[in-house]
Amino acid sequence: MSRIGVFVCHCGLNIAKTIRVSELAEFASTLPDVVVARDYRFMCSTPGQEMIANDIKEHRLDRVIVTACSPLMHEHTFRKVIEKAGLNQYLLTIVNIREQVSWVTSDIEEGTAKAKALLNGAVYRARLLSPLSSRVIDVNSDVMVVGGGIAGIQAALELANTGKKVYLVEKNSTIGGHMAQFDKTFPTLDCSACILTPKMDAVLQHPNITLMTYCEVSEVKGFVGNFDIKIRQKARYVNHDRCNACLACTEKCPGKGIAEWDEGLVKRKAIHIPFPQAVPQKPVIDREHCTFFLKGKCRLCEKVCEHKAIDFEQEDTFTEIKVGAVIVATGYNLMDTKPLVQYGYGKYPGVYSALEVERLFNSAGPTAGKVTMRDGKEPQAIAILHCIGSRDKNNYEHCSRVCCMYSLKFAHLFKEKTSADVYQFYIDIRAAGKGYEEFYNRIIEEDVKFIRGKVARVAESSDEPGRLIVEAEDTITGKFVKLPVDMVVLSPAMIPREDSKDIGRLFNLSTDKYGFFMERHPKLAPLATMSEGIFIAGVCQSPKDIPDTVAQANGAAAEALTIVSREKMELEATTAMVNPASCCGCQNCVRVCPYGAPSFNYEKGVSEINEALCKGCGLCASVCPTSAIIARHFTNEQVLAEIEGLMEF
Amino acid sequence: MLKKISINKISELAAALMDKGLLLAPVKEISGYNFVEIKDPKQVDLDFHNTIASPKAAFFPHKEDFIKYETGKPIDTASVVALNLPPAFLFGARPCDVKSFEIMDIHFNASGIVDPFWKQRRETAVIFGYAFDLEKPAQPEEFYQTLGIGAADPEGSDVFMVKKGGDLLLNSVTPKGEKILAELKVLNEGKAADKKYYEEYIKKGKEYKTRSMCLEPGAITKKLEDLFYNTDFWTRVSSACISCGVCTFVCPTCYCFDICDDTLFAQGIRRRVWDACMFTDFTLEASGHNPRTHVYQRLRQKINHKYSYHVRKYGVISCVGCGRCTKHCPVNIDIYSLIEDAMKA
Amino acid sequence: MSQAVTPYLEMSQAIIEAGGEALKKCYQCGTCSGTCPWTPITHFNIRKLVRYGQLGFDGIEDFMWGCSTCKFCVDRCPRGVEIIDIVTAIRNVYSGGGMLPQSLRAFVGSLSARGNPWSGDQAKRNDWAKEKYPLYNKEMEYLFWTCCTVCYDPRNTRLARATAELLNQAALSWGIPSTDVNCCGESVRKVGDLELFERLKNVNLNYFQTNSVAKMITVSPHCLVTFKKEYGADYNIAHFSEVLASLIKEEKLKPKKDFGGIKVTYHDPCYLGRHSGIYDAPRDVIKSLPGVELVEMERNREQSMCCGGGGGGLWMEKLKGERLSDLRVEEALATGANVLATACPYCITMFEDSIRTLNVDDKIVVKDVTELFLESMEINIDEPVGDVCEIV
Amino acid sequence: MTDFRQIENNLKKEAKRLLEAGEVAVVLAYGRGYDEKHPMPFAAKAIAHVESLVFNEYCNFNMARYLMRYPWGTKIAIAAKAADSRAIIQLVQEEKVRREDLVIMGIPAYGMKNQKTNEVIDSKTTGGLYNPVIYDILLGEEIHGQKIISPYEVLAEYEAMDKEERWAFWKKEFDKCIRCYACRKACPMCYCDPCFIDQNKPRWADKAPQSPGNMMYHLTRFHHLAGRCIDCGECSRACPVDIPLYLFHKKVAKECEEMFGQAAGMKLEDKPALVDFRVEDSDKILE
Amino acid sequence: MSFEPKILGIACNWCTYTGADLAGTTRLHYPQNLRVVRVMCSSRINPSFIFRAFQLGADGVLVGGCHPGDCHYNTGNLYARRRLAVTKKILEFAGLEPGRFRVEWISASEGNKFAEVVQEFTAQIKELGPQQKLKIEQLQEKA
Repeated sequence: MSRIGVFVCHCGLNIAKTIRVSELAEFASTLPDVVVARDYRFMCSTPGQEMIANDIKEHRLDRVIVTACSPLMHEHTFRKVIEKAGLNQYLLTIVNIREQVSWVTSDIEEGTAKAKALLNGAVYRARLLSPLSSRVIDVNSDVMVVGGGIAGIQAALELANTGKKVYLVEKNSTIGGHMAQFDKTFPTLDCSACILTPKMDAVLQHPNITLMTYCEVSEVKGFVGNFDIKIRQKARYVNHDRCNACLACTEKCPGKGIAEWDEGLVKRKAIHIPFPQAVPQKPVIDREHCTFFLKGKCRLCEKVCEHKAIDFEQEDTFTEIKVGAVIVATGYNLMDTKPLVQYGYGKYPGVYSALEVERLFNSAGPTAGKVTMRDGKEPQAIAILHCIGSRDKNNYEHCSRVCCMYSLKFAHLFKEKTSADVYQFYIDIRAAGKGYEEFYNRIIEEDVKFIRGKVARVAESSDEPGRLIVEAEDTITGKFVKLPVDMVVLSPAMIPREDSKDIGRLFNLSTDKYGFFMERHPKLAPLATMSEGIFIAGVCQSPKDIPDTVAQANGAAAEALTIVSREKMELEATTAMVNPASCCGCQNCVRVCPYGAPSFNYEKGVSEINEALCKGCGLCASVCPTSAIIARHFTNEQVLAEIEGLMEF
Repeated sequence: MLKKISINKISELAAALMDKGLLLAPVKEISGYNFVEIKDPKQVDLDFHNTIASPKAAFFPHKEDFIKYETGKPIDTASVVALNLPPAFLFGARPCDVKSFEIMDIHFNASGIVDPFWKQRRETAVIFGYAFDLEKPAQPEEFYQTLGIGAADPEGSDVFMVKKGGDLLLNSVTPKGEKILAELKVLNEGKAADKKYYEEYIKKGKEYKTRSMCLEPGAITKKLEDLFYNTDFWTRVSSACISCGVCTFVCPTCYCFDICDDTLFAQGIRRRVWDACMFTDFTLEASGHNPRTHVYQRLRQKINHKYSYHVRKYGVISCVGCGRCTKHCPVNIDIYSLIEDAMKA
Repeated sequence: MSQAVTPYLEMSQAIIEAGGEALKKCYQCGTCSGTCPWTPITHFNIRKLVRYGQLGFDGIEDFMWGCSTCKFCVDRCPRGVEIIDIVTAIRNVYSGGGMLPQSLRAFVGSLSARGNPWSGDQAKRNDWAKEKYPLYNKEMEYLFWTCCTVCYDPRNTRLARATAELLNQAALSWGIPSTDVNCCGESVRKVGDLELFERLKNVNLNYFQTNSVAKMITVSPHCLVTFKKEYGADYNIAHFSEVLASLIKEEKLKPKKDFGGIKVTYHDPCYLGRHSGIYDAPRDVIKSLPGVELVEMERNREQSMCCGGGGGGLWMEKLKGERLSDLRVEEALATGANVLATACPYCITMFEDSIRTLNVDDKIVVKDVTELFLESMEINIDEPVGDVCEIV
Repeated sequence: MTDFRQIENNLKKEAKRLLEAGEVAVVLAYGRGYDEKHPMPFAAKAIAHVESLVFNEYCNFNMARYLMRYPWGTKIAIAAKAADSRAIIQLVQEEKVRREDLVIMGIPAYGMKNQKTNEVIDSKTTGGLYNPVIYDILLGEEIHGQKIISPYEVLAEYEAMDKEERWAFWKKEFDKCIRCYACRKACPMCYCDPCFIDQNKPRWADKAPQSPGNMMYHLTRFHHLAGRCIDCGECSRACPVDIPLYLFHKKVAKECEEMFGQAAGMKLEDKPALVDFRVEDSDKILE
Repeated sequence: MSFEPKILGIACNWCTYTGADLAGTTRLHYPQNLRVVRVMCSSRINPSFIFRAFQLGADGVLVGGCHPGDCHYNTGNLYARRRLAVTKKILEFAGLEPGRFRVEWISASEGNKFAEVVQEFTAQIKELGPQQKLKIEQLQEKA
């Protein structure tokens, strides 16, 4: 049997005007298990609070019901009161008879009757309340940033400048990401390297940033404030401590491999740095194309290296890193357009993908900035094709946002560097950023021809061998256009990295059907994710240009700070738990929980809930067919009892 | 005394009985017959072989309320439910079912253990036994001959009925039967020829053939005791069983029940409801331990209870061979073949 | 008269109700018109047709008959618009008002009166068989569904006989439908006469039910697609090239004659390729022929160019220079092939016309894959035969 | 009509082969009962058992309900008719059994009979499919050419009833219930142990077999099977008092299919309807 | 005197309950037949609560949750939408008047919508009259 104390508040006249409070208190005392029932003018005032505390001690109460204003107002106040009086703070129920009764009716009969019913429900519920205690965990103050593109670099610098220790993990042998491949950036035509390399250098020099290039995340354990992440350091076969970047080895090396950095336009040595301003500016050996690894002899680089930095026996190493928060900024790839046979990419040498053209323009690129085709000639007519794979239900339904703008940039650079006629085949020109429309007008004035119609086919010209024919309908005139050109530039769909689903699985991030990471709330929390303590920034969330990416990186850094700036963190007490005796192993809870709190223990065949991840929403308790999951403070028995109590009078 | 009435006048007999009290008689339903409380005399239908559920519900209903109380009130305010039922007429009970009441009396009516509800129902009720139709062959599931029950044994019934062509002969067996037959004006006197036909019918009933094997209670008990630890046998015979409890609910000699409290707001009723040893939580203890979690343990318990423990304790097999458990088992487990297997194992 | 037009939305609503639901999804990007083989050679423009349908502008009548339902645009449409359904819906709405072009009136009239588009006599449907082949009954495994074109069109009756011979060679249990069946109704549905299509369909469905037909073989991809998609029952139906390919694989049928190193190119019929996804079976049959080199045209498999026969095209008059089949024959000649193989009676008819008008019948000849294989088994089915049935 | 003899021989042949090759530890199929008309679910573990395998028009048992009796990872061969194959897919979706542990012997069957009433089972009481939706081996000839009749047509009569009439109908039916729980045990999808009705904390429904308790038990069970019931009709066949449970399950299955666009147990990659959501589910389903 | 229905309201703490409080602070009057139970999310509502509520004599049940997409736990109400839709269809097919069970998405700022919905729902229930079907009269089934 429980000993319940009921305390009815007048709230001055707010409640007493339309509810007979003394009659309510009198009614309360008649209910079973109610030991003391009082009413007082201001329960939340200090004398009111003392009255409750005294009654708890005097009548050895084990449940307290306060019939007053909304729990959203004073639940915390009264919890502190009963806690000070030695009663567990969760053995309290608030009955809301002000906002939901006295203020919404003028009929005192109706008000009092409803108050009685609500009170009766509260008594039924109070009997079944059980004491709960909330756990406190400490928070690790370091942060890890995954992905060394402009987003990762920006976030790492922001966090490091606040004094936090940052681990920047990059899969490639250099940071910089796709931005480092560009020559110019729209709309200001800034040289991409000039605005990026200072930041890359700052990252290298910054005392708080540990730069981990040629590394991959292999395992993630733990939860918010206490992640421990296993990083795999891929074998570089070059000891970066000894190497002083004299790059003598790169001249001598006979090995030939496809230069990923130059999008495969040229070859590069087996031991190489991707581009001159690479950070760190130290080479790595690519196993697949190193003649020593292939045939067992050569080792020319070792002979040449004065500092004995070459080490063929190097193995992949693993390091465990503890951090409090993680920012994922893994960036994007461009879609491989070879399957779209109608555009002939990979079949006709004159067809280029956007990143290849970026490398053509780049002075550190394969053609040192000169626009020459694969056969060495300068193109006389160039067609730039928009929406290749984007805005297309059969490939990627989204618009990649940046292709219109970089196509205009290409048009400008082509006009500047060659004497070619430039055509743009588009559906809509989307120039919606600051200064973008002005840039579009400037390009029109540079006599670039715009044809409104999505290209249907690129074919070899039968009468001019070596040239290409672009077929499309100019929907403005309705004419079928056959345009002979030398070079075709495709702007492929911007899609997440191919391993984004694996990264998602590691960090418990759900991805949309293409692999972009799902933000917690599209409008109000675009950088947070469903996993507490994991944030996202940049194109890995959805296609965007550099200004938006940098803005998101700063935002993600701020959100990470909200976690790591605290030493301690209090966990919710009203979390859910599983009674293993009743669990039938249907795994409904594991499937529905947005936070991944429940996990299935295959040996025991029952689910278990990680209370650190549980937010207490109770969804798992309602999908559990055998009521094995107890949603603390809102258990099935408590809710059923409250309903029964409400329906009695 | 022997009375007679023509079959197509049965509804008049039913109407007469309904005036005297509660009439339970077989009524045609979707996939068979059942004893139902008759509301309209025309419902009664006697050309059935046997009902789906046994007539035990007449004396041992699915739910019996014992005590009414109010939560929070002192104990003496609780009241025992007084049972004052009108006399019930169980019309058309087959000989094997009537025999089952005798076995159930051991538990509910024997000296020392008396269930007042069963006792009052049994005493006020009048049982109209009804012989099987000897022309028609027995159903494949039935094996009451093995248990020594004849197709036309009048023992246990107050009035025993036999079908003679288009007529129904009603012969009184007990004083209660005499009294009721006398009161029923709608019946007309039976002739000597009817009496002779009745006696012959009873005698012929003894030789009526059903599935049978020589089953001496001691032998099967001994066999089952040896078989207790032979889990291969029990796993094999119970591999199809889905432990649903239909067999125990249709069986005339299963009497296990559960006591529970159903409450609504402050009112509460303590009541008895049927339970089944085949239910997974039948032997679930408060500690969470459950001695019989596997299907084969539960099936072994059911068979042993009827053919081994009951014999050792009361000297009679607690089964009348009506075959209902075989007929209505969703997976067609046959108790007769099981016993045969056991005898051979 | 003034150039201004006002949208007449009741018309587009009628088109949507007639099955053109996808009208709303099109954002006029021009991929379909760029892809459509007709755009470069005729004034027909599928994008403009959908646009007129969206806003209900008048003037749609003069270019709504150009589409031959080859499904190239549907496969490429970035918005996944079911363009063929829109074309069918537009034609249904307008043909209701008697807008049918002159060349199609005879074809629709013959269908509603005689149950076949070739004005052939209904009773003479099986004359091509000359009682040599059995009628289908319940015990038989396969129903060999004979499309009207192979029943009545003289050139294509040869295809029917070739198939029948091969079925016998493979000793399958099969039979041909009695004369109370009629056209599967594919072309008339695509021409927009949905009511007539329902009538034809029910006649055939009734025949299938009464004879409890389970498995079917057809030589016409048009019947194949219609039975699978529009007949509302799950028939196990296969194109004969698939059956032939598997028979060859299981070595139940073996080619004998060596063709002596001729070059054969294969044209993917739209209804066999894009509509049904069958590309390899006919090629396997050709590859199994000794002394034959299969050369591929530049536009093949999913990119194959339509012969122009679909969607009622077979019966429409096309101006010279506006015929796809001519372009396709030229493309075949460009590969240096001397045989243009295909697997659809419609394509055979169109190519025969083109070869005659381009008078290149000495350089190239069109053959069905079945005829080729029959030839390789050295079975002659060309007795001196008169005109099979009088075209009334 | 289906050739039962041919399927039985194939069943024996396949079972023997699988057991000999040691590919599976147990073959779940149908065995001889006490007479011809009453076969039994049967688990053949050794070659000797293969002899008593049988298949006739009364083998309506849904063998999928026995899959969970074997420890996780046991290799099992299972005979699966159309509805049973859907049950297997649903159980794989709910990870109660792994697809790679199963060898599914598909049985296309037409003209199966209900044991109690001897009527031919058709789409009225089941999902109306004849060919198994998924199988590794096919024991008989696929059935084609049948007119496709929607299994939900039988509901039209009950949906047309007005709500008073329908309430009276269901109250009469549920009052007959004697709480023997055969429907729960016959159902392949009801594998929860303990079931919600067996519990006292919380006490969801009265124990007494009368209207309030029965109604609560059945309504909650219908909800627990929403989007999961594969319409095999086993619950109605197992019910000793013949409550037409298949009707209510069919109605819920029909509503779920209309609202969520997926039928239970049709595709391996689907997620069960009520543990999944689509942002574009329309709010109209709540009117 | 006229029939006063007993209506059970189950409100999600973050949106509908806050909306109800807002209706109170803006002093919007509405009939007092609604008795509200507060739960953390509309997805906490187990359909068996609804069946049990009708058995305990509720004449109407009103469930309030956040608008889809605004749920504090992001996907809670999307699951709830499906589960409550199935509950509604089950009750309707069993024969309960469809008007007795209603689900409304009411956000924290829609105080007036809360008041309107309660007003409209109470009137509708009054018109439907007392709910006799699922209600447990008394524990003793009429013998």
